[in-house]
Amino acid sequence: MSTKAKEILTLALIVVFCLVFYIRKVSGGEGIIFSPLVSWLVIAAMIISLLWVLVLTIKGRLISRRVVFVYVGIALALPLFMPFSQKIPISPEVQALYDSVKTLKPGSKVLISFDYDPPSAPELQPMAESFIRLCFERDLKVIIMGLWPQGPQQANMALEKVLSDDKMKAKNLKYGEDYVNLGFQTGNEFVIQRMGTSFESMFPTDYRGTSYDSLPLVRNVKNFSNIEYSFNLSAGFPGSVEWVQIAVDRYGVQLGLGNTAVQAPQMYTYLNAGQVTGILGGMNGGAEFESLCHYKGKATKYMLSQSFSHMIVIAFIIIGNVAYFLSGRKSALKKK
Amino acid sequence: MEHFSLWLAAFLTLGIISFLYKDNAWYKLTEAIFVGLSAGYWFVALFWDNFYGKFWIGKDEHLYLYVGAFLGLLMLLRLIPKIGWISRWPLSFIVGATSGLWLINYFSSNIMKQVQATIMPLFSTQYGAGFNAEPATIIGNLVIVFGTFTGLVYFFFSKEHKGAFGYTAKMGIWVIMITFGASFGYTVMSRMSLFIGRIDFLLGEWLGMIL
Amino acid sequence: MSFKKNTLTVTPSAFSFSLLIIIFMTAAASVVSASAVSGPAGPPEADTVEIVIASPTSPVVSDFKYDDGNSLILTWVPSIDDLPVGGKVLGYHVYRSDNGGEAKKIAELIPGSNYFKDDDLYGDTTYVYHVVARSANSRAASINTEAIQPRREWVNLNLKYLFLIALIIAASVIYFIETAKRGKKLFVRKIAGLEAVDEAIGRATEMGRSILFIPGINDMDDVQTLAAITILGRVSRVVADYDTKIRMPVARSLVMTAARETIKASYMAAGRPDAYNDDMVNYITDEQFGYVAAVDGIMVREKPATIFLLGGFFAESLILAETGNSVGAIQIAGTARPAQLPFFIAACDFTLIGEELFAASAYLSGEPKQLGSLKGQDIGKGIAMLAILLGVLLSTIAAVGDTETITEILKFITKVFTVTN
Amino acid sequence: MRREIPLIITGVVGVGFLIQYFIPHAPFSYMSDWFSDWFSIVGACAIVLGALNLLKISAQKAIKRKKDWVYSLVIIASFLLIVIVGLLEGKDFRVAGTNFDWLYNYMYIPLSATMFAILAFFVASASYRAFRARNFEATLLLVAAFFVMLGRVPVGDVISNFMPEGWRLSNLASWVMNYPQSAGQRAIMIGIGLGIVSTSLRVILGIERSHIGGGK
Repeated sequence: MSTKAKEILTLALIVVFCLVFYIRKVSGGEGIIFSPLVSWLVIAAMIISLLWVLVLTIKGRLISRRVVFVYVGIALALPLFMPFSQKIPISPEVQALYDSVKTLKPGSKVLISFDYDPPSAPELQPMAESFIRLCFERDLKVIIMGLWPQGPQQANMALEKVLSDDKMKAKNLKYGEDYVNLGFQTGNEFVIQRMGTSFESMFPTDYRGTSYDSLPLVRNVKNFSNIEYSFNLSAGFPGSVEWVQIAVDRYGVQLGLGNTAVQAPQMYTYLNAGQVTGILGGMNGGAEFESLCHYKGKATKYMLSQSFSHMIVIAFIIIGNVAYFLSGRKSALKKK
Repeated sequence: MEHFSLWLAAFLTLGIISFLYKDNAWYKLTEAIFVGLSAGYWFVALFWDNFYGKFWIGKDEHLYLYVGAFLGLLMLLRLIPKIGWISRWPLSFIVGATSGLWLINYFSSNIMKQVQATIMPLFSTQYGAGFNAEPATIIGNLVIVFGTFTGLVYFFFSKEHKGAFGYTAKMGIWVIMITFGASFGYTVMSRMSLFIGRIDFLLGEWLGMIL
Repeated sequence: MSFKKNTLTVTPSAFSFSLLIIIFMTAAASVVSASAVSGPAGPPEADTVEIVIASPTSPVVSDFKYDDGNSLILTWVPSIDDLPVGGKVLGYHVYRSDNGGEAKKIAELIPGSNYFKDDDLYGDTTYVYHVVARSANSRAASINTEAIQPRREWVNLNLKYLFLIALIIAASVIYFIETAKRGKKLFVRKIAGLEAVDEAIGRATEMGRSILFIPGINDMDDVQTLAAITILGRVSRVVADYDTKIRMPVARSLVMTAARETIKASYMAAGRPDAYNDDMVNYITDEQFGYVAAVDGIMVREKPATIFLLGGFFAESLILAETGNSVGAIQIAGTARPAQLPFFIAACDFTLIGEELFAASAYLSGEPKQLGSLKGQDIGKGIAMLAILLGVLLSTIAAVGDTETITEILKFITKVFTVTN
Repeated sequence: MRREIPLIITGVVGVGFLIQYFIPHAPFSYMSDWFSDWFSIVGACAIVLGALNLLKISAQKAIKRKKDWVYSLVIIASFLLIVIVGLLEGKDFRVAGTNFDWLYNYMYIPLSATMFAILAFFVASASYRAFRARNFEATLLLVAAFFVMLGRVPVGDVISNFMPEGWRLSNLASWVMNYPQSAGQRAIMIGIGLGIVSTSLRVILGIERSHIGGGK
């Protein structure tokens, strides 16, 4: 069979697969969960095939990029169907953040800045949800804003999720009194700087167009000195660095960070220098925070896939090194 | 419409993923849609957020905004080839302002702040994320001080990396390599979670396979 | 290639590997996870009987130093009934009267507060403050402060040390530039990534393929983009001489304009203005990943021989570098974003780490005055290194034996490097 | 003159923005705010240049029937589609439920999120290819990555469960992040700071002038 024919066949198979499952979903089909036996079998199959790849490599046949891609895809997708759960150890920086929120007195105002967009949501959305939940549980007032255009939309999604919980419904939280969403403002780090003098000048109205003055929660909030704590969910620029440099360094705000895992390493310098109270780094940080808050959210659920994919990457690093040493240092460098 | 929306989103998602296999017509189509759509998105966003939101609304109250509009206008003179060179003026304005602003900002946050943060007793208990003053802390503090020091030696331009200086520079690059390794390790995690999000869409939201 | 020989080659690395594990393990041995600190209890519950509380005392208002005359700082001693646990005070209200007018509430603060910074004031107005402590059902007001007008200052003296050190570094940069102008030869060490630039361009010329120059995705308001554009100036000069094809897709319109000016100037300098064409630089989209999708497409379709990735990069760094690698291009990368450097190190042939990116244009130009500025940077590094060593040494001594002079010196050093606004 | 005026503008503006940092008095205290607004407005004007360039190049390709010209038409069509919808929508174009919002949710998000997400695959292939113990430096990079990767997921502690509390992989990862990692970051950050200071100075002094079509 020619490559072209194979490609068309694969494509057709994918289309059929999607159609079948879509029809199944539309007609009310439930989600799928593997039984523990099947899960173990899948894991065993993966390990065996990896060993096979190792054997191939030792025999001198290097695998191509595409094979690596297939493994990554499988390692990420299949664990979502497995029924296992894992114990999550808490790192000190996450504990520190949780503690700093816990010391806030009820009624304290917490400013949450949503500085990310949908592509980074898988990592940051779970943090946003559990952080807002924690604030509401401890009767803290939540003020939301965004330096990224799509941030406030993400905030609304998180709020909706949290407020749909029965425990939260019982609290009867009111928009404008217990939480507000001030929306997005252009100007990157300059927004933070100007908020140092006046929130209102940057956010004359909230997300819905209500004027700042008619929102009871923020009416008396002039600038950072009326905020007891702030939390920044950040996926890049503008984000945590700017918040630390301006809000913390210039206005002495207490700041906690929720970062994508890529950004997190850079933030440790700020943690060490005492500029931030704690850091949630990546999905793992989110999962740790969820377990501190005694809540099983998406981060916890995704962690299995995360662990699997790490193992796959590590396995391929080992295979790569085996190939490298066996084929002689110099020549391996030239191969892909 | 809901069915169409979901299938459209899935079609575009899979189109991008198909690039992993090889460059193909599906990817080219999604790429073209993406380029046109995103350029248009920014056009609209900059128009409403910046031009309308910043300039048009605020122009009566804040006269200084006219300076921005003037610079923008000079920029647009590029469209007329004969006097296009005038656009260098707003450009040099921006370059000058950027240099002036960032010179001091980076000086204060990247140099002064970092030096200040490194000055501490070797057995500082307050150092680190709430760790205790144990041998590990002292070793850690030593690592920080000498790591920063040797790292800076590596960046020295005016001396060849030879002799004792060379060894110090070498240690510097070791520390930098550990930094990069740790960063990379951390990032592997971040990147993996992004795709989990897309799988959640494809297999969960779209095909309803995930609980 | 015998198996034995290979096992032998493994040993040094394996040895260092295990040695490292031992070092790391020992060091981590006593890293004890921080224990949870439990917060103070919530507020006391309200009672029906009136709760009598003492008022806050000694309110003092003073000018907030070194501002534009728009802030005052108010301090007071909290009420003696304001206790962390079981205190009766529920918070403080700050009142202010402008120009002798009626006192209005301007802020609500949580228990334990003892200061308030009032911003957005006017220099020509006189202000008087008082603070009210509040329990569940009663209030206790402090006396009024003295009347005060905020003052505006012309120079921020808090920044005097910052200014001084900045001045020393700037002066040494300028000094070395001047020295170089007068013809003194300055030595600058080799930077591997930059040594390779000519070779990389030559390779593209030989292969008859193009050079792809990616200036990052930041706009002209980022110094990294400036650095990339200045490097482009040198690269395009060589390109013009060799008559190689250069392709530069960009993500920002302003960068497009600047890059065109730069390349055009290089072609003019090379004496071949006719060979220049505006289409060498084209705008794609401001959107990060839309840009990446298009650049990836260009890479796999045009198969450039050499790719420069210089400037401000974010997550796209690895997508670009891996795709570039897969088409077999020589890649020279550089960025000042520490988070992205590891990817470039992993996927590119040469990487300019942080400061090297900024040094690149000076280095490539080979002009003595440009090289002089690199010397100035080294002075800055020297100051930083000296301060760190001295500071750590002194603070360690001060922590052991409490000697007064050392503590004083230490205080001074810390003050010099502390930036307050 | 065409050379000198831009150089003078750069120098004067640069020095102006440099000293504003030290002067709290008006109008200097407003300068950085002003610049941010001006830059926003110039950016909004400049995108017209960019958009026209994109349209021009795509149109040229389509008219000349170059290879893959159909896709150029797609670029033009999708650009016009979202621009027309967005401009008709008015300033609240982002509000949920608008047509613009639909384009954003079902086309823009899947595209950008997926492009971002394929990084997962590139990260794996880059690790496979590049993480080889080629020399001591590469080995260090590999080892640090290894510890952090394992230490940051629960599996790491399962593997190192035989170690006493405080010695496990997650503690190790924390230690690496807090100490050697911080040290390296700090050195890099200080270096970058100096690089920016020196580059900015060269620009302000007019020694570096290629960005405005400089040369000697």
